[in-house]
Amino acid sequence: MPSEMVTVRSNQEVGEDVFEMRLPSSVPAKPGQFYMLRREGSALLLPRAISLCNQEEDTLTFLYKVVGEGTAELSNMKPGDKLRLTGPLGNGWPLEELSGKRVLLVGGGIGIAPLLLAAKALRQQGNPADCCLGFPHQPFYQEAFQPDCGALSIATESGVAGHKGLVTQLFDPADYEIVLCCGPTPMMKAVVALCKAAGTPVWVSLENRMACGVGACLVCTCSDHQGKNRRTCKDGPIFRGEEINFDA
Amino acid sequence: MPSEMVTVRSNQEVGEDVFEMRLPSSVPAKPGQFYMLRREGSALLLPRAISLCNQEEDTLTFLYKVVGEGTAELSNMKPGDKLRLTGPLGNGWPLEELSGKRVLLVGGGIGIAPLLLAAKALRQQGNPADCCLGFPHQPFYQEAFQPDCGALSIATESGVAGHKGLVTQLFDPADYEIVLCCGPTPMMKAVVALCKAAGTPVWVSLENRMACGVGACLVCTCSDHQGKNRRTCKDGPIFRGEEINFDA
Amino acid sequence: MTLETKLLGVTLKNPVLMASGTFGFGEEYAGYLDVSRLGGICSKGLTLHPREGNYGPRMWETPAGMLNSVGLQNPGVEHFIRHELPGMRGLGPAIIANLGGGTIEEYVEGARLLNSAGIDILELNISCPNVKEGGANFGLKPAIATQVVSAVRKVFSGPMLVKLSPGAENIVEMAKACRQAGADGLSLINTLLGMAIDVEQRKPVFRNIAAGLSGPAVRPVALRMVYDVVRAVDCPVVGLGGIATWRDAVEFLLAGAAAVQVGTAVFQNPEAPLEIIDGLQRYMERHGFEHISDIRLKK
Amino acid sequence: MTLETKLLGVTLKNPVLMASGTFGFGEEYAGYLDVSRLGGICSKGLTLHPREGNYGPRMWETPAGMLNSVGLQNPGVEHFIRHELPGMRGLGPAIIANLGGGTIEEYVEGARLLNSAGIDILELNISCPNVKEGGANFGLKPAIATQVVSAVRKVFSGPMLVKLSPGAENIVEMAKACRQAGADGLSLINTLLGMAIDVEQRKPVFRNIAAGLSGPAVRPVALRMVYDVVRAVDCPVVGLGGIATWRDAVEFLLAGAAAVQVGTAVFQNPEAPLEIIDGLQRYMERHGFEHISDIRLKK
Ligand SMILES: Cc1cc2nc3c(=O)[nH]c(=O)nc-3n(C[C@H](O)[C@H](O)[C@H](O)COP(=O)(O)OP(=O)(O)OC[C@H]3O[C@@H](n4cnc5c(N)ncnc54)[C@H](O)[C@@H]3O)c2cc1C
Ligand SMILES: Cc1cc2nc3c(=O)[nH]c(=O)nc-3n(C[C@H](O)[C@H](O)[C@H](O)COP(=O)(O)OP(=O)(O)OC[C@H]3O[C@@H](n4cnc5c(N)ncnc54)[C@H](O)[C@@H]3O)c2cc1C
Ligand SMILES: Cc1cc2nc3c(=O)[nH]c(=O)nc-3n(C[C@H](O)[C@H](O)[C@H](O)COP(=O)(O)O)c2cc1C
Ligand SMILES: Cc1cc2nc3c(=O)[nH]c(=O)nc-3n(C[C@H](O)[C@H](O)[C@H](O)COP(=O)(O)O)c2cc1C
Ligand code: FES
Ligand code: FES
Repeated sequence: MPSEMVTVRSNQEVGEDVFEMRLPSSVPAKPGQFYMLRREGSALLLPRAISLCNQEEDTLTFLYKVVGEGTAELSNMKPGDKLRLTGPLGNGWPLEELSGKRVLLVGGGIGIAPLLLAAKALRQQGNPADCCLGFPHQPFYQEAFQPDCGALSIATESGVAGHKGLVTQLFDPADYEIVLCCGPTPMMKAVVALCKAAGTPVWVSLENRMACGVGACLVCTCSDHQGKNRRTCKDGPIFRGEEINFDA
Repeated sequence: MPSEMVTVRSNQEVGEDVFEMRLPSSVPAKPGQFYMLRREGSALLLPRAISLCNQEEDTLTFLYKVVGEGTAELSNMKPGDKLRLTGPLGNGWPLEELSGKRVLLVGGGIGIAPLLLAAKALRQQGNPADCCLGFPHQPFYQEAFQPDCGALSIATESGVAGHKGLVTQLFDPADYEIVLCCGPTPMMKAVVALCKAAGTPVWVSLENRMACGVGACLVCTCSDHQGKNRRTCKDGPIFRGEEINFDA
Repeated sequence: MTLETKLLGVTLKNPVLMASGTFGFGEEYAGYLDVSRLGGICSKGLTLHPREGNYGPRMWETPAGMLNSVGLQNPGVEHFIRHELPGMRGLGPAIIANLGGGTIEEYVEGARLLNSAGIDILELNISCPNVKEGGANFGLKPAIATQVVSAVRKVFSGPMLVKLSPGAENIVEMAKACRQAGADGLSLINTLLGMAIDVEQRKPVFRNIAAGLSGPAVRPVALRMVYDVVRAVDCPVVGLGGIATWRDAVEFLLAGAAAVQVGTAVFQNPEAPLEIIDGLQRYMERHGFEHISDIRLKK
Repeated sequence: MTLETKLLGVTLKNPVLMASGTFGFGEEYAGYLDVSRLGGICSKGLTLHPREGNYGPRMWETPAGMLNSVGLQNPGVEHFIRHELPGMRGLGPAIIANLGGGTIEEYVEGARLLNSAGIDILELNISCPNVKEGGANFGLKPAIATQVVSAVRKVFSGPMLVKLSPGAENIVEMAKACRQAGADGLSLINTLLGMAIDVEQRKPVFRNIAAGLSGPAVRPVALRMVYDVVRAVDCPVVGLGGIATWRDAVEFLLAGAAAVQVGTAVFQNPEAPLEIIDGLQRYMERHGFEHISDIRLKK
């Protein structure tokens, strides 16, 4: 069932304010899809959208950052606690378009989460992607990427690890045939601009406040350059970067 | 501080839908007083009123029955979880009036909770009270009363233990100089009627929906026979049974 | 014992309908609950012409509620009839088309098209900004609301609900006026007007400043209005506003509602509508009720 | 940087006041928070004569809110002046006497007594059932509300707030009318009208059927009304309705409120008012605001 009460398997801090939660599920999902999570008896009305970070057999792994009340509530959950899990939702990365191409994955902060399964899928196709991950300070979860990437480079703004600076300084999009990107909006804007200049197609995973997550309520729309609305939850969350008007 | 965040020490089921929760506190309380409890980040607006059942050194013990969402939320709490504890509140049993008297404690169901500390106080004064406890079915917590009572009798409606029938069939109020009673309203009404007939003074611990718990909001009023309002939280929860109009 | 009931002559499997704007055109949710079990579905609010809706943020969470500023984004009545309605029809539940507009003419044209489209019920949403009157809501004053209702009544011959705004100056007067202007039934409430300010960015969250409040937070207000309206008019009333559990639905049925709608609650739990139907059934069994209308408070 | 501010000429330590009916006469809460740190305290709603209030259940919890039907239980104005006011005075915060009534004469007599009693501010609660008009609320129509306000204005010479009901047919028109009738400032909102039905007992919870809804649930509605009223009148506005955290208080100050009141939130957390004061201080420091009035949205 794509909406059910499930029991938390594990939930632990893996970086500063960053948690990894494992939940059971037997429904197969595509890399880049997301789920809506809501604690049983939550004090909050709406579930929270979290991207699938990993899927092994019957276990889903989510990586999330505590930014407000909802994610704080999730972070307080203990094994055995119950939550409502709805999904998988959204379109997922365009894996069919990637086969045989030179692919670069660019992740910023918690935005690295939806990239891991893309890396795994490409590695399985025998076509591992290069991977550039940027963090404000201490990196996290990069060890999970290591085995599934080609070249892995790290940037940190504070300089505690890898290149001191922004992730956009780590790569030249002209070296790749396609780029997949997820991170804070300013970073995605910058990556899209670089790729556009280099003529390299780029796909981004967007975030937007959501209610239904299934395309019914129209609160999560973003705009393309023609001013047409796109539902982040249903038509996305993954869009061609060139199409999206980040300033709408 | 009489309103503070505290950490659950233990919380376990001790009977069917009956839980015992232990919380830290160093503020001394009187037998018959109560506290307001609210889980940190609760989905519910208001705290729940729960009588103090036991107090040892710096540990408060509460005995509560799951009847709705709020008590269900409490029952799901685990050691280490936080809740806001406000109290002690209310007047407490009139211990000064009991000294040297033949005292009977009458408890029904979860209403036995506030009687335990009265039993202990009387035992310490060298004047142990007799105790009659009634339950619909399986008794609970009666072993906690055993060491601190004179005669202890049990009634169960289903007959699984003790006398098969109502607690009111266990005693004659004429044998006592004072009766303390807590239980469901119909039971307290019956006990008050028996005591009145026998001319034995009786004190009851009342329950009423509460918001502030400190006497400020006036939502918890009960009526005396003159139609005057009494605040259950502040003027009570313990009243002379003869004074209260149970049918108001 | 049966949950089956009639609303304005239309047979419903049960009295649980999905509220407009929260359930799209029904198919969006098809993978997440058994949509065929629902009593009915109100379409996303339609207007004669397609609309892109409002710019900027469209949603903000509030205690036990949410504010929305979708702004009637919809494909237009013709597109609906051609492309969405056939799919909706195939789902099973009764189809209620929710119609809004910016001018009376727009309402009338939309209703005329829907009149022969094969919908079960028309739900006229009068909580829309009146373009000609500087954006004031059609649903505030009876004099303006009745103009819309009676104009639409002339061109729409099927069963018609008028959906009331809780912002009406006097909800009971509004209900009576709409009934007299030709409504076969009334549904209420639409969203309450609310707003939010982002305290760190220091500006109102929504470009339009105000937005519509829905969810469990509004339920006590909705229930009071339904209770009052039921007692003032002689037509079926559909109750909604914050219904999330079967208990909530029963409150509205006790107040005298002929049916209920579930909106915001489906976001927190896609299975909520089915849990409500199941709970209602158990409630009726427990209390020995034969028909939905037996639930209603006596006296 | 200072939290000190003036309201109708009265100096407040900070703009956080306790709402009428939720804080008794201040002394009840004295053991549970440091009451002396508050900006001010609104007394329980007073009437000329003592009242026992409503019979039957007086409270029902709702999602993020509560319904109350206390019904103005209070010891009467004279008793207040003699017995409660001296204790209240000793607490430190500014004293706002909240006055209700069932007739205009009752309001006027009560206000006359309070005029020389040494209170800091009078808060006129016009959301009271009008005994002569079959119980219809004084606060719904400007024509009736202004009768009360101008009659009281004649006998009360100190600073006077008029507290508005969210049930007013048009809150902005009501605000303008009360201002013109002599209010020095306005406070809003009082409780929204709501109701609840006990689904197992199958009857309305409250004897009066309707009851007053308060708490975080109503905040988006209250904020919108405060925002609109601030922009329509030229006097200080005190904002309240569901304020539970410093963020909530800041929303109202950004909307243009001169001060805020905290009501229902104190029930869930007696320390909430002090946490709000502390949070407000940190907010002002973070944003470099000197005075409370600097917080207000520009433009
Ligand atoms: C498709 C999608 C995938 C996501 N994947 C992840 C992930 O894998 N890991 C992760 O840490 N975060 C992810 N997010 C972001 C995550 O949903 C937000 O951080 C979270 O909703 C914040 O909730 P809060 O209550 O802690 O914050 P608050 O700011 O208190 O939330 C208030 C409201 O705003 C919404 N909101 C706040 N920030 C965001 C945001 N960035 N995106 C969407 N809604 C927001 C909340 O859902 C809530 O309704 C994803 C978002 C989307 C839309
Ligand atoms: C002074 C006092 C002492 C109490 N001591 C104990 C105790 O030691 N152990 C115990 O198990 N229970 C005790 N109770 C009863 C306990 O407060 C209620 O069972 C509890 O509030 C029910 O909350 P709920 O959310 O589970 O139920 P719901 O029925 O969902 O509650 C809905 C609302 O009604 C109120 N409410 C419901 N039942 C009662 C009730 N019986 N009394 C007061 N408010 C009620 C709740 O607080 C809440 O606001 C006491 C009550 C009072 C007033
Ligand atoms: C996102 C959203 C969009 C809505 N769009 C419409 C609409 O187009 N037409 C309409 O009549 N009501 C619309 N509504 C109002 C709902 O149908 C309903 O009246 C309201 O939300 C109260 O019910 P609820 O609390 O169960 O959601 C919308 C509500 C929401 C939350
Ligand atoms: C139990 C209770 C009693 C109240 N009594 C009064 C009153 O006597 N006079 C008055 O003007 N407002 C009264 N109110 C309304 C509050 O002052 C306030 O306007 C309302 O509760 C909204 O604020 P809140 O959501 O912060 O509680 C009362 C509210 C509650 C909850
Ligand atoms: S969240 Fe409802 S349409 Fe995207
Ligand atoms: S609960 Fe507020 S006075 Fe008793």
